[in-house]
Amino acid sequence: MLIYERSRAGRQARAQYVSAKGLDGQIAEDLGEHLRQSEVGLPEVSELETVRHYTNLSAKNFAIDRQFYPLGSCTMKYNPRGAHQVASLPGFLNRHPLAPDANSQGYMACLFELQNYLKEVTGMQAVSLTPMAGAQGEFAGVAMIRAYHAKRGDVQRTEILVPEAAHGTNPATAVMCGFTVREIPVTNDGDVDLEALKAAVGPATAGLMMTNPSTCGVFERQVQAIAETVHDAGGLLYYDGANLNAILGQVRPGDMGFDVLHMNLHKTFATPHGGGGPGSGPVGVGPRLVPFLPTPMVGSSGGESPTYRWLDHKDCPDSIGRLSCFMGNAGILLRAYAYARLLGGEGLHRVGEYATLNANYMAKSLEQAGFTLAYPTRRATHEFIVSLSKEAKNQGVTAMDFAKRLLDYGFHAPTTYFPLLVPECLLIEPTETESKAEIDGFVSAMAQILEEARVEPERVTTAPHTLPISRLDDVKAARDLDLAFSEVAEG
Amino acid sequence: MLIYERSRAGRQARAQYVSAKGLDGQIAEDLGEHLRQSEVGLPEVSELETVRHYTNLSAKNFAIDRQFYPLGSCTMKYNPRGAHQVASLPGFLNRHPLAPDANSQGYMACLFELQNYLKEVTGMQAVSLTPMAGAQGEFAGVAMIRAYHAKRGDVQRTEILVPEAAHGTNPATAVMCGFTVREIPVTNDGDVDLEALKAAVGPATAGLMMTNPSTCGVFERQVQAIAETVHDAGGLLYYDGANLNAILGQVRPGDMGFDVLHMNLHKTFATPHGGGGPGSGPVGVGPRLVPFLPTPMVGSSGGESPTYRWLDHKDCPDSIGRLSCFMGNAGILLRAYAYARLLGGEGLHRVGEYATLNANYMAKSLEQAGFTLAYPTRRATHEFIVSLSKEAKNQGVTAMDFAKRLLDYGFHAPTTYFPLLVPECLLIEPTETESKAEIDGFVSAMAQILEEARVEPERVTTAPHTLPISRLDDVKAARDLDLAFSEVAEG
Amino acid sequence: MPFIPHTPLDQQQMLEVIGAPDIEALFDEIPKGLRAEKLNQIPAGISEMALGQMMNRRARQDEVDLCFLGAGAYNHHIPAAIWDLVARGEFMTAYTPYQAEASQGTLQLIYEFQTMISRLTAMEVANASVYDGATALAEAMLMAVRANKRNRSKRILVAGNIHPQYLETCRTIVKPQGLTLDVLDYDPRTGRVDLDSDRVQDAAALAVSYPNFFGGLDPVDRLTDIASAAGALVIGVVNPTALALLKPPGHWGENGADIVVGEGQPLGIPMASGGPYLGLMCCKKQIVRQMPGRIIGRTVDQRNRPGYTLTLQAREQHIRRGKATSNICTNQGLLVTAATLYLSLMGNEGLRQVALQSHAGLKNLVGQATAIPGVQARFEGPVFHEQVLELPVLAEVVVRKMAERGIVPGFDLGVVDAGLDHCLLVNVTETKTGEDIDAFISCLNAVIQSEMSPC
Amino acid sequence: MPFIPHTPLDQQQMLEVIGAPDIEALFDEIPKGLRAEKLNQIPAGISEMALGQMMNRRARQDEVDLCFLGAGAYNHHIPAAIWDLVARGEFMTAYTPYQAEASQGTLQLIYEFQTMISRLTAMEVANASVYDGATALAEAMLMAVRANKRNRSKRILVAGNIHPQYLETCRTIVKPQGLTLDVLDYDPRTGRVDLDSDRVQDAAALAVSYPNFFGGLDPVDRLTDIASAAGALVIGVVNPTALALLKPPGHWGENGADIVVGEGQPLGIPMASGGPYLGLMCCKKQIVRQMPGRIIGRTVDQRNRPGYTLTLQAREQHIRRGKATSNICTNQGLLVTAATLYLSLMGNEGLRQVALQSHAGLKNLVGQATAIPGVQARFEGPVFHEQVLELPVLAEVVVRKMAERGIVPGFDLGVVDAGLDHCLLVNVTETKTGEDIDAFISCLNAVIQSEMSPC
Ligand SMILES: Cc1ncc(COP(=O)(O)O)c(C=O)c1O
Ligand SMILES: Cc1ncc(COP(=O)(O)O)c(C=O)c1O
Repeated sequence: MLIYERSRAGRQARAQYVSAKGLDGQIAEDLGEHLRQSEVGLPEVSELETVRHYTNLSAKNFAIDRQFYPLGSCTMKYNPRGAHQVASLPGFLNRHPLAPDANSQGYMACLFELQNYLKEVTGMQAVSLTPMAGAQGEFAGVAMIRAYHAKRGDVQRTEILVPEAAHGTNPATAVMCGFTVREIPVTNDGDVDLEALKAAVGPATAGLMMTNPSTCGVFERQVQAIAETVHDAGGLLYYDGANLNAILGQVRPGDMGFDVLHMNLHKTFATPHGGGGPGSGPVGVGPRLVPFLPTPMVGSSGGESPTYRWLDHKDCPDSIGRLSCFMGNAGILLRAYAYARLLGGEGLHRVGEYATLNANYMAKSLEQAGFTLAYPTRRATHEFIVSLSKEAKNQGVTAMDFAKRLLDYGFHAPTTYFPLLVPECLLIEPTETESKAEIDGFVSAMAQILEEARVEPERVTTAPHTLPISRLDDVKAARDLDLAFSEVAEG
Repeated sequence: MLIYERSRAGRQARAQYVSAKGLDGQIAEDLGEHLRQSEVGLPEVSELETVRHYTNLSAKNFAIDRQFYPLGSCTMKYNPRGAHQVASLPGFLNRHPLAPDANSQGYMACLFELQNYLKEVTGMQAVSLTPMAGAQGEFAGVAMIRAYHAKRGDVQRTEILVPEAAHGTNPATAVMCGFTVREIPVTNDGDVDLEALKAAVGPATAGLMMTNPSTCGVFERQVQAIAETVHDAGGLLYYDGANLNAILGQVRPGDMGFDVLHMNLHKTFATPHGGGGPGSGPVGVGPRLVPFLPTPMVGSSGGESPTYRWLDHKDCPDSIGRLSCFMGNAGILLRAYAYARLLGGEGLHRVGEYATLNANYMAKSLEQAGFTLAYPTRRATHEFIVSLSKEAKNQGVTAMDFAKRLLDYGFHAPTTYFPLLVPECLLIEPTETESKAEIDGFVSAMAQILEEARVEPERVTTAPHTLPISRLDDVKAARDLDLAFSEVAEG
Repeated sequence: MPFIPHTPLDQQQMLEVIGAPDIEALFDEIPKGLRAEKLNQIPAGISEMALGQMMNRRARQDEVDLCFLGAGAYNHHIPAAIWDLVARGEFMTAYTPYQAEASQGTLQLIYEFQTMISRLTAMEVANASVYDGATALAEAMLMAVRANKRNRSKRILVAGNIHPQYLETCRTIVKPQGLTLDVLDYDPRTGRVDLDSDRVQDAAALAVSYPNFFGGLDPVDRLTDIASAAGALVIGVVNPTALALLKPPGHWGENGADIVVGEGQPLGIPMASGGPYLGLMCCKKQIVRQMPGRIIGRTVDQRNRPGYTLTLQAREQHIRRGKATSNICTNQGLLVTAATLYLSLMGNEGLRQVALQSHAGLKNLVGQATAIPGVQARFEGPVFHEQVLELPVLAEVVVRKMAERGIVPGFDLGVVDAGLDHCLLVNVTETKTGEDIDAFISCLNAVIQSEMSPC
Repeated sequence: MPFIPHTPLDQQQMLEVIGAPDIEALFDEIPKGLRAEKLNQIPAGISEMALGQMMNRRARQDEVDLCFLGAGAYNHHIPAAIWDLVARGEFMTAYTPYQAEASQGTLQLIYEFQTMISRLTAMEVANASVYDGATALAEAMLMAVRANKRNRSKRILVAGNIHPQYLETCRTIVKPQGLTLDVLDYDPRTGRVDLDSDRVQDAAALAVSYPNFFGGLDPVDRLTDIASAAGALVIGVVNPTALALLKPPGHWGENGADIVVGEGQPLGIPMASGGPYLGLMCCKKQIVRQMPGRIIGRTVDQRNRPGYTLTLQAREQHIRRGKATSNICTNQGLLVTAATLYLSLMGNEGLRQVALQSHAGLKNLVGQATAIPGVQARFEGPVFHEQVLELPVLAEVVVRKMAERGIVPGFDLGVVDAGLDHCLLVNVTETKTGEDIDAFISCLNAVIQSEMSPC
């Protein structure tokens, strides 16, 4: 039932009325032709109805706080409540984004320190925190590559190279930045096809975007050769840091030869994903791109008790500019800062270790349970791929069927059908915050589903059976577009 | 699965460690023979495991925020989140109970005003807020009656009279206060049997405890005659204010002739019930009992900007004394104060009106749906009783079966088998915060169950079917007492 | 109408079904002369926003920079996860779990709580809470009198170093049933009590506090053995945080304490002006049927799945009415939730570190304070996280002057005992940093200097 | 190991299964020379308690008594229920709802949000959010260029009284795709823009802000009609609170706006230093396939029960990669939750009262302020809850001096336009009481006096 279906004309939840009664006459005069004549169109429900409706809706979601959520490439790990609490302190929540610097020193201290931590973690020279998600970080990064070439008058570089396993945001970003995209194939081992890359680079190459570990769940071993190839051709290297969890404290993108990267704080730095956001996608750059970083950033006077101030286009005349009205997703930055402080350098290092331990253990356990790994000869990184081609062919039970059936077992499904190059694939990322017992539970559910697929496949192909709804008619959704409730259509 | 079953020896959720490492040696020396030698015995789980375990446990509860909860005599209405928020302000949460008066003026202002509001609502002369629940309020009230007679040297008054419909806390309280209990019958109309009362009173009568409206869900019409009878015999009248919601702003216990009462703020004043508490049970008294009120209370200097101070036994030498280490359930008092401010005098008045409207509408609707009201000729108050004797006899479907089957329909069950004098009864209290639509939904579920009882009674008698467990073996629970987990017993 | 969902149309339709002309008619059974006037002494309703603004002002008004008060309420760190979860509607807005099938969340949680508390105290069983530590002690006294089969006395021997407000509460609650409280003086040098067998003869129970009100540790093994030998039950009043380091009452002496109570507030519950808190209560299994309060038991459902339910209800008022073990009904359910989460998050080592760090902080403070001329520890012997300082000036003056500078230094013992009017009861928890303690010391120093200086 | 649950035994067993001697071995595919040193520039981990103490200090440090800043972020009252519910793990710790069956909570909520926003704006469809108001406008420009079938131009006409930081953001984002922004000057007397048909010829779209950056109300009907007639799409940038009182963009002129964007922050989202906020985005149904961002549709499941799902995914990067309408992936989901709860709690009348009371407060403030000699309203004409005051002294000085006294009086327009360096943009919301406004006035008065006084 929709909140609108609970609405009754004339009902009022008056505790939220600020008693502006009696101003009505005046406002019509003040606004004249601007006065709204039509209904505002909101539901009219009581406070209890609101609370009950949305509490009950929330119960229909899977979430980290309720389920194991091994969604590959998404790093669904525990979001410490302590980080949420400190970011929610009234002093931070009530701070206006345009407050004078004198009233912003506490907040800016956190941001300045976070900039430094991210430099350390990535091996980059400078960091701007302002991008509001991974994709915006990518935009900032590729826009900086564009600005770099433009500044040098190197205007024929119109192409961005992207390995075929790349996340969809990579090619989409390149296009948003005015480039054309050329995809580079990946070998059977999950590495970039170096020969193909060599053939593709040239005077039109503005840069290459890649993640390492790749979305195949393996570490790109030839990364140094790739960097050399692109650099030699005059291009720059972009690192998609969405998978940073895998290598936190183990290897740094800056050391691998990347010129620019973004990070997903809502993944590696454990800020909650919120059912679709908000995120935060800071960018870090090597020496060549420092002048182009997006503004604002936080600068420090240095010294024992530093004072902080905003750096804007006056300080950074070559900056690609501003990416949001204010300063990105500030509250997410505070959470990430809190997370870094809770863990410290040593703790961040352990994240990479245990994320990798969990993934390798899980991969091996699934292999022992009879599943086919996409890259059986490789180490898993923080994630790995299982291919269900065999099961799809033999029992007619697809990766999607496994995914749906897992929901019945109380586990969120892994990422399905991504990367596109592995057929019937599940991309599985357990993260470091899950226990061995939880992983064992998942593996045994997978094994049971495999058994079900043998003895009663329709139990799997018609799953889920225990959730509020069964599989939805997506074709109807796109064909008979119903994007907003209308009482009339209901009648 | 129990949290202990998730525990693994040696696991540590270190974000909560306050780094007292290295002090261990010293402490053994400091404490000597006092040092604990045995295991502390707590579960060893990660923060995520704690969060997930208890989030998932919470999902197994019914609650106001999720379901209609028409539990008679319990007044399960909306608990405004705004009241919770203001009581949770750091300044209030961090205030130590023994903080100097100079650092307590904000808090004491709220309490002083609340004392006054409760006087107004009850028509009493003075109020003490310290009792921590209804039962403790009853204790305070009856202890005051005892102190009153004792002070007058009237020591032969050893008996407290209680109508048979009374809540169990009433006789239990009388006994705790050193009295014997005599029960007074109730007529078929739900009123006290006035003749029986007249026969029962005498020189041994210390007082009478009653609720009005009674737990039969009707207003005791002879209340003035009852008061006269008891007063004439030298006894005092105690009002069990657990049902105050019914008459808020409509009629005041003080005006009915009561000498002392308690209120359940966790009912009438909408403070959340917390799965079993905390509550708060302030007491109010007429002129004769003022000197005996429990301490502490808040006194005011009066005037334009008053200062407040604690009144204790020095100010109130005849007080029955202190009822808790500090000042009762302070946080609940703040919530009740907030609630009173949100509603104001007019809003509190409306509570009584709409609680009564809802109950009468629901009673009439159920009657029209074929149910038998216990007191069909009477107005319902804020609650009313349905008797299922007929259904129990004809279909073998009891009040308990209806209660359990309602859970499957997504409604919490009404109170069952209370008061004891009505067979197969459901005591139903919708409260004012529920909408007509919700009530209609409940009535139609009841009607459907009635139909089920006719066509497939076992569907009802084996309910619930949709909850995490079915009916429990209570006999085994009491016989094979298992009150704490033990790993050994599991093995 | 805040929180009332009725539209005019709803109201009209409902009155039609009832067959009443208006809402007023629904009150026609109330004698006319009794109908109330408007509630004029209660101000008009305000918006949630206005309420928030006013309450914010009042809350701010009461804030202090640092507070070293203990005396029964302790300022421990509360992990963020706790109240985020406790405040979930499913916990906060549920009733007492009468319908077990619809309350397994709360019921299982209480069973886990009972397990945690009984292990922490080394007792066999724990209940689901009573109101607070003080009423828990009063209930324990009443219970002891009921449970003591060797001895029908109504005299309770109480250590004189128990929290004085516990003692007052017990007086209020146990007097009407004819119990007498016989207070054992404490040794003025150590602040501790001792006992000889004569004194305990013919007493129903002995109640001792561990730590005692002064933070000191009484000889509980000895006291337990002497009392037990004389046929008295032993009631221990404990601080649950302290038990991470101290000998649990179940292991006192030969046979352990019989009943254990305590204030659960240190376990994740804010000080909040004194409540709501959490009365802990445990006992030996053989006397569980005399225990008041709710008890959860594990059993099975019709399909043999484990489940949790209220059990031994024949002790309770709603079943036994006048014959119940107590009149308690509503208790401190939500605080049980908080304490359970706290103990789960801390685990053995976390709780131990809280206790250790608190203890270390107190030692630091006392060490520095006693270096101030004229300041000394009032009592000898081991303590846990709280101690009495004797000052060269009135404690009342020190409290007032330090509070004016934003530091509440502790509890002025002159309030409860004129003979201790130069004594300050000081508590340190893990929340106090080295700088906090230094600030305390320099403020104390300054106040003492200014009070002692001539003229 | 904070947040890592592995015991030594777990670790050993896991390595055995893997067949690796230690964790280090799992990184053996990384070229040796690349392995990182320790993260020495990051301080050692601290406890949640220590973190809380430090962050509390920092948060307190930034507090002011009163703040009259608006300029794109507005300090409205946020009902208590909102963040209690938003912070539920089920909302806060879920991912994007890719698995519809396990995400009906979030999906239905977004569908309700789309309904609320499309009704509030009187537009046919709304999406599930983009990052913030400024990026929403940038996306709208890109969308307009894609969607405008009558006109293949890449020139966007932008009202010069739009938020200057929106303009900057748009420049950054749309420039790489070759769009040009053609800024329409505003009338220096009214602060409003006007348009003649010539100027709009051959423009892909016109973007106007309602209210504009100065709080004023442009002639949106006229602007819409002229732009539409010339074949340009109309992009409205709106404040959702204002729409409780103002003509919704769907009803502007003959045909209404084509694309509507706005900052959703006023709808229950704290100011929080500028984010996370909520970019609102709506359009006419005929161009929905050009809209970026997630869109939820209602459909049915296999048993014909209604259900909600991500739809029109062929617009998005994960399906269309380089051909997507935008690269956006993660958006502002949790803020959608907050805004939906806000709109549900307020209802029509609640939102209207917020808008009315804000407006009334501004009038009160401006009325009193312009009674101070030398202070006047900078622009003529109707406004909504924000206005420009021209002062007899530099705005920068007034802001600094008033902030020192705890009142941040507004935004110094000199920062964005040297010609407005005596101008202060002042906002009032319903949270400001009469006393707050009086405090503003007397502080402003005092500062002006002291600055104007000779020597
Ligand atoms: C590999 C990779 N790159 C980029 C992104 C985009 O990040 P965001 O969703 O924060 O825009 C993601 C996230 O889904 C990702 O997994
Ligand atoms: C009529 C009546 N009296 C007394 C009580 C006891 O109140 P409490 O549970 O707060 O002790 C109740 C509550 O259940 C009640 O309904």
